Amino acid sequence: MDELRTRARELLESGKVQLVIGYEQGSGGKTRPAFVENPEKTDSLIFDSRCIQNLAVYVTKSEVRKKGRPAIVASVPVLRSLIQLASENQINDDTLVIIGITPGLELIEFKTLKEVGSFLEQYSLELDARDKEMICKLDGMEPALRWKLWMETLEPCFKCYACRAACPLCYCTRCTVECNQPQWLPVASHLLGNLEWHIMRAMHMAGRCTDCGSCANACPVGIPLTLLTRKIMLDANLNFGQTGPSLTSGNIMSVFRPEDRDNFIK
Amino acid sequence: MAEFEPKIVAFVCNWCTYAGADLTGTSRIKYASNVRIIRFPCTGRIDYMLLLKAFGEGADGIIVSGCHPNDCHYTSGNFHARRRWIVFRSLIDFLGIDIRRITFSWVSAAEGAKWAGLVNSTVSVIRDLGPYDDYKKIANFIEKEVSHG
Amino acid sequence: MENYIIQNGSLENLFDALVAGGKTMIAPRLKNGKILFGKVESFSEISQDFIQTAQSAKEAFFPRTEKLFGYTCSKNKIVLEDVDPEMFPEVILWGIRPCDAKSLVPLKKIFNWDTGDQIFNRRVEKTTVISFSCQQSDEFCFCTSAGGGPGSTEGSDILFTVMGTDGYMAEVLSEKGKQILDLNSGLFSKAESHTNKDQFLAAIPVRFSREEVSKKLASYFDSGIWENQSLRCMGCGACAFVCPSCACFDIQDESHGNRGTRLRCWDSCGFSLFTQHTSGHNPREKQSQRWRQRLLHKFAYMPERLSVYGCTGCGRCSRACPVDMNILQHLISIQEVDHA
Amino acid sequence: MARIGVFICHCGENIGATVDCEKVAMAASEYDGVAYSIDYKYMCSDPGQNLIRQAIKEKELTGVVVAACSPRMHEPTFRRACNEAGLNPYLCEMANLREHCSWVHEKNEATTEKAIDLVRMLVEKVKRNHPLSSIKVPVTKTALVIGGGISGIQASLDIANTGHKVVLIEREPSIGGHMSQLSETFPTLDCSQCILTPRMVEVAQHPNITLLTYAELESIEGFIGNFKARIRKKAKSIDEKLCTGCGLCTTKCPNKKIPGEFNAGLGNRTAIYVPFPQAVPNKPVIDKLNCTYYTKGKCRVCEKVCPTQAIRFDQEDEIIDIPVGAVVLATGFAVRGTDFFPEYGYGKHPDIITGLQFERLASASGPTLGEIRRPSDGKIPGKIVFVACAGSRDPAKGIPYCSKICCMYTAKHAMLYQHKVHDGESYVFYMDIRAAGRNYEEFVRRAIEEDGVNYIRGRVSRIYEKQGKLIVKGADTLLGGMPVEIEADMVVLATAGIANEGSEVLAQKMHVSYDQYHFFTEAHPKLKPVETNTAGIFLVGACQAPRDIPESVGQASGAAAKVAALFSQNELTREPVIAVVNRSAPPMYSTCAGCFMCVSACPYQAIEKEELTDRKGQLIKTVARVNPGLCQGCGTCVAFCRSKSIDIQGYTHEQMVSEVMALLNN
Repeated sequence: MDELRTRARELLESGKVQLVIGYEQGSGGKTRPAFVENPEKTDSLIFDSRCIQNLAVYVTKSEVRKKGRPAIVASVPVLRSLIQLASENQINDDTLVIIGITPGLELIEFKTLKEVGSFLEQYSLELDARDKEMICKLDGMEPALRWKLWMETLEPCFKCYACRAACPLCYCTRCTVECNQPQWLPVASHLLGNLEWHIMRAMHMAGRCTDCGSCANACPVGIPLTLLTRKIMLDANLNFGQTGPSLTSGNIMSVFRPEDRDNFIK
Repeated sequence: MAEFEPKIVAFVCNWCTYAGADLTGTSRIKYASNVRIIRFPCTGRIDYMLLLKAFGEGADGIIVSGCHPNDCHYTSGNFHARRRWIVFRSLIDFLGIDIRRITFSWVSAAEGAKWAGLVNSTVSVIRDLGPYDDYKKIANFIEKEVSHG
Repeated sequence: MENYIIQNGSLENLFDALVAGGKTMIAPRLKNGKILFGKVESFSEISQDFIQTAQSAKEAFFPRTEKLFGYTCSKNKIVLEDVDPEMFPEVILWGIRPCDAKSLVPLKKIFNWDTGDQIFNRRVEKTTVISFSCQQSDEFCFCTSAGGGPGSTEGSDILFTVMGTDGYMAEVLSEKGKQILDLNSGLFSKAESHTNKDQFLAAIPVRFSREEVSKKLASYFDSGIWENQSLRCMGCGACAFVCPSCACFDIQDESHGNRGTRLRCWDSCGFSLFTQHTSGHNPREKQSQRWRQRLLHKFAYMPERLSVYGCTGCGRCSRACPVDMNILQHLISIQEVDHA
Repeated sequence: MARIGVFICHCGENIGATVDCEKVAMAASEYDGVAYSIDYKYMCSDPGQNLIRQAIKEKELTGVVVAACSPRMHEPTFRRACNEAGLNPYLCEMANLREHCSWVHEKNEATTEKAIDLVRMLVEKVKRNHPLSSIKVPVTKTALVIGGGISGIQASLDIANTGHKVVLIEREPSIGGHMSQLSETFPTLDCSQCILTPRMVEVAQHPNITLLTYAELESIEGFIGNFKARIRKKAKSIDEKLCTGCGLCTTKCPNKKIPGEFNAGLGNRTAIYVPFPQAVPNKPVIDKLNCTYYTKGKCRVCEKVCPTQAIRFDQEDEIIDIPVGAVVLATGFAVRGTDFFPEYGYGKHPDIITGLQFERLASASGPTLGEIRRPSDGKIPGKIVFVACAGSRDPAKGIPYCSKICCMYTAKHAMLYQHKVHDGESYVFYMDIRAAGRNYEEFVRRAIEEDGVNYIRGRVSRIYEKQGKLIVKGADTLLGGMPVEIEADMVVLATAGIANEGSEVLAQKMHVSYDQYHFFTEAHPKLKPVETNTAGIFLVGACQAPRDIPESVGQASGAAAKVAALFSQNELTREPVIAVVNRSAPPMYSTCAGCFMCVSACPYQAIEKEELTDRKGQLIKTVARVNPGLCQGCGTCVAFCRSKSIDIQGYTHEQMVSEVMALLNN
């Protein structure tokens, strides 16, 4: 912890960054994102297993960017998001300084995002076992029953879009839900609107989602959003041999192989 | 009550399936009149959200068709489309949407007879499945009284 | 109004009697791992042991999606079709907390400050609020600072307070409450005059003075505090949507060919789109401005214009916030430090 | 407010007999926004078109729906009619009532209902159409030809002869390519150099051709009509203006033992060299990797002997940018080496050679001056075995394709050997003889029947050396797989034709697709054999697949015709059905978030990055831009874009959604 604070202070004092995005003690026994601009105030920074909010969400926000160059406290899930953001042209080596945190809570320095990429190679994406089991269970159900279950599950969604806001990869300047010519999705939250929103969100995450789980954590009404993104990941693995996003083989939705599965096409 | 007449929307590409359906006409091959064709430049242009729109607006069945692999007028639009459909189809199936109601197909400009057969078989499948009430119910949710959870 | 006692075991009988009477029962129950309001059929479905529900009860009066009217267009002609409020169900809102019940006060003012909102008012009229006072609280609760309390009766038709094994004290607070009492008089007995619920209520200290906060806010419009407080805010609508007294809405038409429905849908001042103009200009382009609006609306504009505060201190927004935008902490900070 | 005109065509009986056209017109007149609706016997006839033109003017129509035959039939007709009446042609749409309705359904209520639906759907679409104008792109009338083999030479000459400028680049010091290495050519046995060298000279002297040898493409950007090619002119280390090509330097160069590329390694060359006597240009270059001065810092013999002081050791590579309007790729192919075959001794035996090496042995300009002498000891081989399909048609070797030219040149080789060594014995192991071409079959028969070449149908399993002989073990499948063993003096492997090393890198630079063997891929295997999927870039010759000379030349002329057609106009006119990334007012500027994932979805590399800047030139954001010159209008990016920031003109989101809505809600 001291190391983290020292590093943050150094970075601020040296003028390399104007802002450190990290975590501080929050309420309810939880931690919360913190923004430290003053080197004297780095003592509020902490890092432990409770720090699950994906801070990568802030690096694309104009309010945060206006503050200057940030340093970001980044555990593995955050690093994954940063890499994906870099591959989507949203950040580059100049955008930020990364204060990496290993799963063993050690501080690790990265000079470039490329280094982050190679660091991450040792941590393959392991999908949550309970979600995997649930997906299996749902897959085994009668479609009609599955439909009923999902309709009940999606019913509480009131479209607060916390899932979208919490996702580092939902950085679009204008979300499709905000298009009204044509109105792609109903603005209202009712079953059709909710269903379409969640299908579209999952589709937009296809091949991009780094499985940080922030969407589901953010949902105030407990919708198991990761079931959808993980289902796509399992499918992607089955069909295209890749679970998460890949820097080398491209986004699963914007590349193809001539030998892709054809057996459902008449 | 009159027999259920399925509403079927076909999303087809201009160069293969639309031309194939033209050939069906030129060859005077008769098929069921339940289908309405919407012309796209390429299957790669077909947005999956349009499929949801179609169900949301009351379609009972959907046909999506374009050029066979390697035949795409734009080289690879159909390959991209196929990728998209692999992911989309599985996702909506996972959510319980009845994917038997969506027929994906490759119909070339030379396959007039195949187009007629495809429409007829789709119509007969949808006729057996009946109207897509599950979806219509949620689509018309707001038409009725808003219920509390 | 008078106070009554109902035995612990009789509560279920009362519930069953109300269901049998054909009322729609909306109560807290477990769904998606959260305690949310919804239609319940049996007493056992109702969640009992919770501090606060994740979702507020305002949907009973102000559904997230409300049909205002329908329309059919033909060439050069539009036919409107009104909603018939008489079709609304008779609802009993069971098991809500006093802070939720109290939210009816600001809601009623918001929907009636100029022209009375028929649909809202009819829903309120058709709803009977049976609330339960609080025996527990958490660090997010601040009803006592928001003009209420764990046993506050405002907005309730009947307020139950559990008195350990001695049953529930029932405060019958309105005509609607009295009707229920009358129809089920066998289940109630008169409380003795010295019965006092206070000892059974959660202890929730007063943390700030809303009047003082309100006064200070008047000079805070251009303060840097808003950005400091909201830098972590991600701009979702969770706070507004779980809030019992947030009442902003958007009007939307959903059309299918030549038919359509005009809807009232929840909206949130936290969304950047909330104030965006067609031109692309946005008078509240930054999240800090939107956060400022949220606090000023509740603690300055509403008291000024409607003589009511837009916050009942339920603490839901703080619990729901994915990044711990704790409204209580922020309000205390506004009161304690000079940010002008 | 839309004022749409709806015109229902009976097409005589074709539609009219099945669909109640009057009823369709009536129904259409009830639609919101329809100002005029009428049915008529033949809309495509002059009076029919007049009806449309008149209505546009009189009813002030803002859009037109013609419900008739397939738009693939008459869309241009009706759009032209609209244009003539002053209505933008892209405000006209067609509903297909004939091919998609009357011809395929029975005459009944449902068919008329369908016709009504189709019309409504197009009315809703056309309400959302925008006036479009065709896209004009200027054309730079210079062609870049990459590769100076026979294909590149032919293409350059043909284009230059139409009066347009050509820049021909060749990475070797001389043009000529593989053809210049060949001895005689099948099926006529005329001397390859005799027919080629006049063409090479013609290239060098043509006023419209700029020849850049020892030059390679660095990069290319731009689009059809407007490419910018960056070319690296490798340092030749001589001043070409001063050099007279006397050749003194090449005779004096002390470094004489460098295996020569021209002789396929069978002869040597010096470090300063002219690849072959007839080279064009006939001026030497210094091979820096093998020059003693460049490697060890001492020597400079050539500099001393040069009578015109033309040697320039300090010369550096030169980079030049050339604007061109079209590119012809003619980079040719390579042949698999003998070292690829473990069963034939990994190429370690000097007397197991490739067909190309045999060409050099048989060539009068070759290391043996045309005598067939084996490389190991210079003896004339008494028995030669030719192995066809060495690597080709062999999935196990990774080359399932047929190299196409081997059957013919193997027959030629055997024939040449028999002509030169009268008492020699030759054997050809083959899988099938593929001699499809004019006089090809006859040529092979001649080899067998007149020249006595022994053809054995079967594969060679092993070749090894035994007491100075090469033992070739194979099987004769025509004799039931009977084992065959031949003691040969020399073995010639018709090794597979393969893509040039690094061809995929070039393809990526050019944004041309390539197959799994790294051969370049044409836009359409049948109908666009010389086009690529990048407009303005053409393919000729063996860079696409192994080809013989006549095919390469034919293709080169074909591509030249395509280039000439392109250059015949000052501007290119294209259908405006293209994708567009939106731009909007500040502070948004564009809803594009700049993720550039559309780039990999585009089959045409038409999406580029555009930096939006403010008035002071400060970067606001980087967004996608679709290059209208490159976009072909497939719309794959449109469906892919998550924020719906790309739309395609003529098939916009609004149009497509409104069609769905109109179809289903009535």
